[in-house]
Amino acid sequence: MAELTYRAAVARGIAQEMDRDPSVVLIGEDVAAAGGVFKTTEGLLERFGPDRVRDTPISEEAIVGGIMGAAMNGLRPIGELMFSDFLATCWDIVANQIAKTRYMTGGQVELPLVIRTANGGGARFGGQHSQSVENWAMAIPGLKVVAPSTPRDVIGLMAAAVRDPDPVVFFEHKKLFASKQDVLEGEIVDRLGEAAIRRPGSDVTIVALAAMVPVAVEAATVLEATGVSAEVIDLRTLVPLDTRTLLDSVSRTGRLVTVEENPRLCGWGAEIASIIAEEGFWNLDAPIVRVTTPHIPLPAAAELEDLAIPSSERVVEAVLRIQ
Amino acid sequence: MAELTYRAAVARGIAQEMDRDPSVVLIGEDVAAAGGVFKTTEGLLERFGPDRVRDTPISEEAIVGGIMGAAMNGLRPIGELMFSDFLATCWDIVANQIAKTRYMTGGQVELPLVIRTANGGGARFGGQHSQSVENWAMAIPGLKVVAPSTPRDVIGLMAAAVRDPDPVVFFEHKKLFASKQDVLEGEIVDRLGEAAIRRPGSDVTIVALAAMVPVAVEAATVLEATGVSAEVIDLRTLVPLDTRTLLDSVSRTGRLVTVEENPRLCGWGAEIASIIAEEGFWNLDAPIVRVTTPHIPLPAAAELEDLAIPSSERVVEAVLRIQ
Amino acid sequence: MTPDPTSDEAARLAMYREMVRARYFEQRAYDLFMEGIVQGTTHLGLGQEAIAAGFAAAMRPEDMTFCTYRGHNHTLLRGAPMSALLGELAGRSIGICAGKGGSMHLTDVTKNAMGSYAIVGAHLPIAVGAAWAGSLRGTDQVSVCFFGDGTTNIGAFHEAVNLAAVWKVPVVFVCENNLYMEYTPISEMTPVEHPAADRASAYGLESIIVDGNDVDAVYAVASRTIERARRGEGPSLVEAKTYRHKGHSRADPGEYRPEEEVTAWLARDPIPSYRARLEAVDVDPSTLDAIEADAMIEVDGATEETRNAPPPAAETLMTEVWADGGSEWRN
Amino acid sequence: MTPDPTSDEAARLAMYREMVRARYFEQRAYDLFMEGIVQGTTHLGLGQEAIAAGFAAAMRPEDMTFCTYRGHNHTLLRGAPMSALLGELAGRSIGICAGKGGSMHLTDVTKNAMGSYAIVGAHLPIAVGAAWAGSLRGTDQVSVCFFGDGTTNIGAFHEAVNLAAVWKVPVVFVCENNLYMEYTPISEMTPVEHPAADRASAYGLESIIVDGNDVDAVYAVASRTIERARRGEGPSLVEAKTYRHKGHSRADPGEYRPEEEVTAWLARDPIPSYRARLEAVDVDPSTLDAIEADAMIEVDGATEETRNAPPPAAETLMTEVWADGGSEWRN
Ligand SMILES: Cc1ncc(C[n+]2csc(CCOP(=O)(O)OP(=O)(O)O)c2C)c(N)n1
Ligand SMILES: Cc1ncc(C[n+]2csc(CCOP(=O)(O)OP(=O)(O)O)c2C)c(N)n1
Ligand SMILES: [Mg+2]
Ligand SMILES: [Mg+2]
Repeated sequence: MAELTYRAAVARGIAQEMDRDPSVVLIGEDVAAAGGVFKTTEGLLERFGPDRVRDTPISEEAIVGGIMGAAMNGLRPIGELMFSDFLATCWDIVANQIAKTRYMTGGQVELPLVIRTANGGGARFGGQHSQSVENWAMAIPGLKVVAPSTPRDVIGLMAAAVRDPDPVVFFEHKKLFASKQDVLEGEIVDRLGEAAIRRPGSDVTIVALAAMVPVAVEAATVLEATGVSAEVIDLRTLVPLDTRTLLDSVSRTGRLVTVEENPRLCGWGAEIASIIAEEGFWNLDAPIVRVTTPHIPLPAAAELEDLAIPSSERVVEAVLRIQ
Repeated sequence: MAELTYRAAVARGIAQEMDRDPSVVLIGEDVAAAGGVFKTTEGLLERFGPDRVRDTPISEEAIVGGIMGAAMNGLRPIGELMFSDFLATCWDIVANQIAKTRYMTGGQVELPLVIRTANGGGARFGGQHSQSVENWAMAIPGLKVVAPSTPRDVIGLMAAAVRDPDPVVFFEHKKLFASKQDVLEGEIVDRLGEAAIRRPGSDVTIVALAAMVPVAVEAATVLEATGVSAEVIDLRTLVPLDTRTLLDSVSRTGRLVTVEENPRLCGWGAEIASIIAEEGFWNLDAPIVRVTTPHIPLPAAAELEDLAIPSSERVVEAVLRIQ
Repeated sequence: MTPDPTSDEAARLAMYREMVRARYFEQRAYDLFMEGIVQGTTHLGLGQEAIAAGFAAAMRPEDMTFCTYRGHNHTLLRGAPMSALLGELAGRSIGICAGKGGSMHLTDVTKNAMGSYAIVGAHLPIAVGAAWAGSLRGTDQVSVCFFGDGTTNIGAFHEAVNLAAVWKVPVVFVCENNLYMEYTPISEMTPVEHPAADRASAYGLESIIVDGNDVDAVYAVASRTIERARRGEGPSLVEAKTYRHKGHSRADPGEYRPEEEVTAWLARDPIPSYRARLEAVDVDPSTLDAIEADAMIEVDGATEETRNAPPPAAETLMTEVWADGGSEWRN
Repeated sequence: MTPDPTSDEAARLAMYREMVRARYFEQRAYDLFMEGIVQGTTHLGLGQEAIAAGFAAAMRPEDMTFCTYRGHNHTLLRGAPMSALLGELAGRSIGICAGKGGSMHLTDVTKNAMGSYAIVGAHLPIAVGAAWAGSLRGTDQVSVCFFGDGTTNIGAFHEAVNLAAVWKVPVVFVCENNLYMEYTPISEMTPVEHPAADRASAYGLESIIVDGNDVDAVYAVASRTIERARRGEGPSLVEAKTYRHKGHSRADPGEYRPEEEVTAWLARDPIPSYRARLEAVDVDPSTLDAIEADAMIEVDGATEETRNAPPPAAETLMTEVWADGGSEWRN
């Protein structure tokens, strides 16, 4: 048992997999000598050497194209994109090449690769370095999508992502890098597609992801005081999606509130709300409410950014609105 | 009154605006001398000259970055991306620069530009030239999104897009290029954000866009025979979204079916289903059903592509499921 | 390494055979497109066969080919079965990609034909990554990446060649300069005369230009650059001058091209000229006739197989998104 | 055009003043970041002021500046009010972008400072488009686009310079080569010695290198390339050698840089060396002292204004997504 930060868990998770499988490599900008701009890859160069841990030029298409090619030829590469906003600079390779190649070749090409990237707001970095874009990846058939909310899950889901035979986009949340948790020593391996009930409850189901999970849990604690028993579900992975856990929870609570950091339109919350509105409709006792960042770019000023990103107060208000 | 193809309507719509406003220009690959690979810009070079109608290198980032800069300095540029799939090759400029710059500069920068692109499947072009990606654009705050379903609307909405002071992504559907309609001579100008009821009905609301509109209308005709009165709404623009028409229709029908060509997850159908599940919940008499392309890349073979893209049979089946 | 065809008659005949096979195959693909059997689109390499044949001859089986939508010839000449390729163009169950890819995505990984890519530039970084993985794993593999002149103006070209040069990756970039993008001459869209060769120095690479219609010349450059890559001396960027006999794709008649230009290049057709060269060194014409006859028989056979093949089964729509063979995104 | 500073003392003093203003401003920004007043991040151009001052002096008011997150100095030197810039760094209501942009997006369109861009390479094609629009409208404007050495390896760089050359657009690309990307030396990530200058020939452009720490030299190159663009002779690509005195951003101490390298470059600080040059031509030291004192007064004033300014009003969260001033996406 050791107290571990989310940041350190990233390096531990990668190291765990590089240790066990020599075909796992890591490339990206400043990931080697510098240990990553968020210090999430610290020590990996020293431990695994420059062949397996490599700095790249500022060439995102070459980074993700490079790991795609490497995955086609016997490696299990991990590519880092410094900020998830930069997925846009290589979106063709990610969405049109990596995601579609297996299908388009009739299953000839397997792509066991992971794209890691720092996602989300709260750091006052402004509109081009703060986005939550997990919904971009979820919208693309052929990509698996992971977004852990705890240090332990970073390790377990990193292992699952690296061992998965399909391409995985792994979102590390900037706001959580400093968060801490006691984590057991030794190997940790999870399975993709399993949500976690962070807090059982009977009156309403609150679904959250990554940095919105602590927000939802905080809201649930406040709600308890007002006599509302909220169940908080941490999705952990968007693809595959654990719809069973979601449908089961709503069948017990009859109410659904989703809490997303991404902008309002076409987020994962809309997908989940739609699934429940079709398959869980007869269990619903009230409208489905989505709490999201408004449909605006993220502002830089602290006071504005804090207003934009969902807060526990907004979650509480949303839940009470449908009680 | 002249019979006009959707394809010819594109050129007429652009010409109408270039005629009236000398600051309107058009750039893209093969748009000038060749008249566009879909012949949607035929005659424009001859009519407006090489300064205003320009071929570019195969450099999508330079095309959309170029029109962004041009819009910052007094032009109202139109940029063509040959296939909407190629939005991925310049997504950073579209989603991170064009969409966010006005907000990030506190309103200093106005970007009256239009990105036109050929969208959608049905041409057996395979996974990288057949996508419906209107949901990509809808998910980005700061972009307006237009997708006409008729030749007349191509002209009216093109005019609205070009005259709009904000960036607009204009999706022209490949499957509709050959479709014909009698269109009045003279200027046609619509407003963004107004859906059209293509067929009034009382039992169910079917919401569709672009090439899915004729599919929905065909389904409604079949349903009528079975005694089900379906109202078909053509969204025409996704942003701004005409939620009033949607909520009003569902308040009358009590049932909602969306028909999307994009892959299943996080499409505009999910957004609309979620809006209704929150704001129209008490009017709903049945689950909300989304008919979409499955969450797969589009296959090339005719038989497979036809199975993938929503058909009127699938829409009928979906509607009957909730009667 | 492979015997030097320029001194080895058998190898020269082999290159002749490969060019003829590619030629007949693509001519048939065109006819079948006009007939409506081939679906969607085709981008033919008619006239560019010497580049495919020269490089294929210089490659080892384990070397990897990455090409574009205009890569029918490259995929075929790495050894992919003709009927599976034609079947793919026609969207049949026998297609090399089970009918899912179509003409722009011909792939045969068993022959290290690592894919045809339909979005300009995307496959260059992919080819770099595959080559890098080979060198890391000590496989001695080389990647050969084919693309067009217009591709030299897209960002991915720049990023890929730069990374390959910085990492000294064993990849050979081959620009097939056929003078045109789709309908626009490359000369109007590039500020330098040689879109690839004049960019080589930007990456510290040698400027290499070869007559893409002379299969012997292509072979020589191919073996030189491939062996350089194999020795660990890094990438090369080759510009092969050539011309496509037909339009850009589908039924495009290519009327945007000056007639004299077309005639001049048709006169430089790589196949008859190579036949003449072989005859000049006393190759028996009947040998060459036999090669041509065999190729036609192969094409006819593939055509029959394709005509008789059923479309893909409906169930296959939902297969092969994931490695488990399926497409499930939920439980 | 502007008087030639190298022969005009007033103009030289003006350039000195601008360098000093930029220096004091960014030093203060650093102190305020350490104090927690400046939020998020800052990327300082300390040590690179001569490039900003030399170009700003050679530009006409209507000429347009496009720069990066490391563009505080460029935006200031085009005339943006210092308090509005500092207020933006601190996320206050008085910020030039109303607090919405932050340090990476400083913009003042009234001064034709057309924006600071935070994603590497993106602003190059934008600068090209703005310059093209100017020439189409006959405004005689020139775009000057500043970026770093690491930016020469991203696709947008290649696409933008190529398009500018093909269209002969009036834009000057200025690569501020400070030897480092974030923490990685550019020399390790580029196969050529001069990441920008050695790429110029790939676009048919002259290779231009200038001492970025010598404001007179920068001014000379700036006026030559800007006037060339204004004459309609097309773009230029300038590589200015320089060095950043501090780390990449925020509190980065820059320890990845060899000490001798740092000391050597600090000894080539563009400001004291220019002061020495001016004194050598008999500029009265008290004149220079006065310039420095005035700059410090301006910075102190801006600091006070910023400290006293309120944060942006909550209502502004939802404004200025659209030209109508609002953010409504539905009716
Ligand atoms: C990024 C991108 N932009 C545009 C296209 C459309 N397109 C397909 S082929 C082509 C021309 C390519 O020219 P070149 O690179 O010379 O190859 P060639 O077709 O001549 O073999 C274009 C513009 C594309 N497929 N991808
Ligand atoms: C596309 C993209 N990739 C990565 C980054 C992260 N990043 C910000 S600055 C920087 C280094 C840029 O180096 P250079 O171009 O030399 O400019 P400098 O910071 O030295 O002025 C990087 C990698 C980014 N902002 N955009
Ligand atoms: Mg070509
Ligand atoms: Mg630098």
